[in-house]
Amino acid sequence: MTEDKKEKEEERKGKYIIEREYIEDERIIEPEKLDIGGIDASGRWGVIVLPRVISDFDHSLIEEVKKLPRGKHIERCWQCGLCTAVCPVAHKEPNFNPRYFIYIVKMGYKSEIKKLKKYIYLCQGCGLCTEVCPKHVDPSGVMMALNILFDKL
Amino acid sequence: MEGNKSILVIGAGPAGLQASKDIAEFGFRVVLVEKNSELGGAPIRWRYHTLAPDFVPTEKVLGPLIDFVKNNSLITVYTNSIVEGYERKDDFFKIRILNLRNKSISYENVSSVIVATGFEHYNASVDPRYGYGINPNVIGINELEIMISNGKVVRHDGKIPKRIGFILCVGSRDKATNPWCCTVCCGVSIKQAIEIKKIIPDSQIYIIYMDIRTIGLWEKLYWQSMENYHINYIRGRVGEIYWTGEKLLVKGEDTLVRGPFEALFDMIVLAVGMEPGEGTKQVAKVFGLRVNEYGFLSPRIPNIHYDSGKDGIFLAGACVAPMSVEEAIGEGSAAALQAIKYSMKRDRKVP
Amino acid sequence: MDKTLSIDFKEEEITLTKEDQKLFQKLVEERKAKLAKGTIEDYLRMLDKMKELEKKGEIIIHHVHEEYQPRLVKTLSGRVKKIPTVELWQHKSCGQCGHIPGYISALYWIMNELNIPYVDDTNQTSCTAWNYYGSGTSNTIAITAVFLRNMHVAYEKNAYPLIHCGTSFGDYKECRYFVVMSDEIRNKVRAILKKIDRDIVIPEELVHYSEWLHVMRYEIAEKKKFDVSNIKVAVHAACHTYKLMSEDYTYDDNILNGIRPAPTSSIVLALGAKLVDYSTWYDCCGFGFRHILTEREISRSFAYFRKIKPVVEETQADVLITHDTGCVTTLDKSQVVPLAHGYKETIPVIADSQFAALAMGAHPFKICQLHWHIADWRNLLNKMGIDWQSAWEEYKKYIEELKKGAKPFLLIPPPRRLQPKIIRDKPVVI
Amino acid sequence: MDSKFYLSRLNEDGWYYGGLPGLQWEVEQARKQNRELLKKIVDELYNDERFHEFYYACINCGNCTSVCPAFRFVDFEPRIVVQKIMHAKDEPELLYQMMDQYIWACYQCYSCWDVCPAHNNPGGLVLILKEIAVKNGLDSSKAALEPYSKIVYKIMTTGTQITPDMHTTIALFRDWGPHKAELAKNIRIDRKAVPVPSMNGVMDKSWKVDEQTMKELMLIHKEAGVWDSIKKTLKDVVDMIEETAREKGIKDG
Repeated sequence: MTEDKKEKEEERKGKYIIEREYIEDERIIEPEKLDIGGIDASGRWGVIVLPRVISDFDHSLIEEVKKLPRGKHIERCWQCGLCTAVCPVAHKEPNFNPRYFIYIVKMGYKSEIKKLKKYIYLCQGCGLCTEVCPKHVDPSGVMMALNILFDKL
Repeated sequence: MEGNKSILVIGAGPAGLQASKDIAEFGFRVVLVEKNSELGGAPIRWRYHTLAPDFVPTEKVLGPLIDFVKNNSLITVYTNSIVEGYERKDDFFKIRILNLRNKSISYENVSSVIVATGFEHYNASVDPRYGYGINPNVIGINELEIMISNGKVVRHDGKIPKRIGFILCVGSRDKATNPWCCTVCCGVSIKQAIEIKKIIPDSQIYIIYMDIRTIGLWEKLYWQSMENYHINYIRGRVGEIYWTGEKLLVKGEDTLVRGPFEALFDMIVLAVGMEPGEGTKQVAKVFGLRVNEYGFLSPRIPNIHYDSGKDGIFLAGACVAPMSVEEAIGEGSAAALQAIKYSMKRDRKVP
Repeated sequence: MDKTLSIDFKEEEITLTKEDQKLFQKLVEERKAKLAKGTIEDYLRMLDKMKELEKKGEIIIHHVHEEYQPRLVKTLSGRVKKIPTVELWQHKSCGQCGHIPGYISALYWIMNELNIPYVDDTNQTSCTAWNYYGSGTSNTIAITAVFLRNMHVAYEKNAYPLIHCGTSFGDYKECRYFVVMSDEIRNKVRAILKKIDRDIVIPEELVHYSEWLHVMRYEIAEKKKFDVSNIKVAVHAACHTYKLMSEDYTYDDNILNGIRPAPTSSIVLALGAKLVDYSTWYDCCGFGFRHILTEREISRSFAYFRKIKPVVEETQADVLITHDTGCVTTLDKSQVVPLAHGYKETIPVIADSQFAALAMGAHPFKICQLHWHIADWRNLLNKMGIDWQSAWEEYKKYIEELKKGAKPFLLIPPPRRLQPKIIRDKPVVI
Repeated sequence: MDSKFYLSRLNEDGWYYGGLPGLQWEVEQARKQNRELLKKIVDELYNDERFHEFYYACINCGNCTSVCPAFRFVDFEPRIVVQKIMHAKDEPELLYQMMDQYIWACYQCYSCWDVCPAHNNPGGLVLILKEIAVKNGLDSSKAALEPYSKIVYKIMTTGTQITPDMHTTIALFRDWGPHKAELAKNIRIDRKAVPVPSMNGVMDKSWKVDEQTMKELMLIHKEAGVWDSIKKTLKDVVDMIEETAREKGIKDG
């Protein structure tokens, strides 16, 4: 993971911000050209950062998952983390986190989904999570459902 | 009709003892039947050192009850015995008591019955994740309580553990095992964590939890554990405990701070929850009492615990629902009053 | 004794405000005020210990005695706080004097109008808390020693310190708390102060200038020349004044139900303007100490999207008033880039002393120095009925005279009635 | 996957964190640091005289994060700061994860201190961590303070920060737009028009500060050990400060 971070380093937007790793790229708006009444404020001087405040919860995603065959019980999840605890993939690639996938789908955080959707294919379908899930959410099935859903996003 | 002057109490746990004391003090004769050899139920069987939330020694709470029941002439105690069967006469019960040791049968006539058969700890060996019974140093909070009473917490090889982890909700809140919350294992685990910290001051103690449910006045345990005793809390679950030969590799997820984690622990304590004991099932069969889908005795109205729905039979304590010692004692008194009222009414003294 | 149990039910009449949802907000916040939250009880314990230290002779307390003609206000926990009104030692702010001098010149002008004697001291250093909070390049000992040095200078001149900047006010509350509660810090600080021939003098009350405006609001309202009843004002309270050591700031039961800080809102109401409420009243202005200097994109985005935009969208207020250097500078200067990006909302941002001075008829430029502010204040002055065009011409003419070497007009403080305690003829040899 | 693989991943304290989704960066960064530095940082934090006033207990209620201004724009949570500090004594690596970027996101506005049910002060804890980062000369404090060094110099020697003489060109704060162009042109004369006696016409400072006052200010910072504590991060600034102090007659040592 750190290799591709290096060569992205140079032309990365907002690299001068100290806490850069905690701001999504699409929220930094850096104009090439910005003229304020004759003063050239292009580049860093003209940057604004959009807020990440979520003003409304979007439940459309979870309705879609519930329609898919193995996504029926996604609403039972209480975020206890057992699925990720037993998941062999999660302990190797922490960006693949079944609990977190279910969470961002339930909350409808599209920006998080866009950021992490490329890891969903890592699910091996081993079913360990479904075996231990205390609420019988069948996370393994939900992961398959999310595979379908994330393609459409 | 000497029968209507005595009451049967099944189970000598906190509820049963309190019921027997109240009935005897009221002047009625008590027949106390206890499956094990000593009185006191789970707190004494597992030698609870102190009781949450104020670390009151169990001895101070149950000791007087046990002494009173042992020395009071009105109370006949049958230990190592169970109620094998009964016949319902017109206004009293003919109880058949079987002594498990010498298989002798004895009969008692009583006017009413109080069932206080209590709970059993969940047997964690059923759940393969924790390796309870296979991995050394994976113990239950009941076994830990014995160690704390001895004032010495040690590993299987006798050494002092440095990093100790408590895993809450073992066997509880899980559709595969017991889908209910045992109400006390958070408070008890935190109490034990504080007691360990007193015994081993430089130990590192972690409590791995889903929700901390220290209800009511027990909340001060939670705050005290962080403010004065520096107990660490990880919000998440444990997927696997692996014995590496000298330490326990615990794999889990910290949903708030660390993400998926693995850590070496010297000792893991499983907060095993409460489930209906063997005694409760046996008595339910004998008296034909209704049992809910979880296996607990089901009162006629769920919110009124003492009323079993059968005439003259009353319920008390953890056989109805998971509860703490203080609640069980309270329910013991409640059931005693109902049994006395019922017995006196049979005697036409009370209109 | 068979005294029948008499329970008298006092029918507690509940007056429902017309907007019901405000009721929920009110109940939630009422509980907040009563809850002994944050450091309230610790702060009260510190005040008691301060008095003990004085009895033991370890420290000197600069009391708000009668010559300062104190007025009483209530703090968050209901403690009575004495606010001195005369003979004030002006503790200036490094930000305001550098960026927006109008804030302090308006305050001095008001004091001259009300004939309040004060000291504009050049032997005053800033609190250096911008370093302490912004970059971590300071420590408790240094900050507390600077605090006590300034307080000792005020004590020598027998004038009571009036702190202009919200950050200094919050920082000094924190320093006082630690110097009283921690013997180790107190001894270290005393050793340093001995080196510059000073001792530990702790003010009995730490007073922010907005609290002075709060207690003097009716005298100010009497001298009002312009009618501001049609001006809609939104108020932003600076974080460090009422969130840092939250107990020690002025709260008034009939100003915003005694739940929110009273100062700046009270003078706006006293002047007769309409106080409007907005959803992000509790938010910071985005100053960030470090961000305003070296990461301006974060400060400007926060100030605009969390303060300017909500205020204009929700209330269409004519002016945003606050009582701290950092807030006025951040909120005022952060509107330029977002406007260039195409956002529409803008609102003038001035200090409460400037608004009061304007209403009292002070010159918008010579005294209130509005030309240092960027956000467009022209229609505010039009709405107040102030002819700013001719005032601008006067200022231009005054500038030309200054260029030709004319003597600048200065606000001379009214003569003092109290004599200084100690006069240093020669400075301390370091 | 035999046990050797799992064990090899653990750090010396016997811990391995995967990191929350998308936040593996801070975990990798912390793993690279040497152990002594991590332990030193934790000790300095726990022994700070303010620590026991700022930290009591944390029940993860999230009150602080709900009022935190930085949380609205950056994935920074005061709750995480307290959580990691809570566990830092037993796991020093956790604390270091914040030292690189996380703590610098805080606005130090103390809204969190105002609402915490446990009387914690996450903002104050962040402040102590910033001081420790500067004292230990961490790369993050060097990067954060590099554009700041002129201000640190001015505050330490005169007590002021951005002063009017810095506005005479458009360079500083060009994002003020046309107002800045106007200001740069006639700031000198505008400062003469400020009616406050102690500020009138002053350019190099916010107001006329007596020489003696500045000497006392510098002595206080020297005696309080501030110069030594920032030497590792701002070496050249400290040299300039010491040189100015010598000019003003403050003896060394």
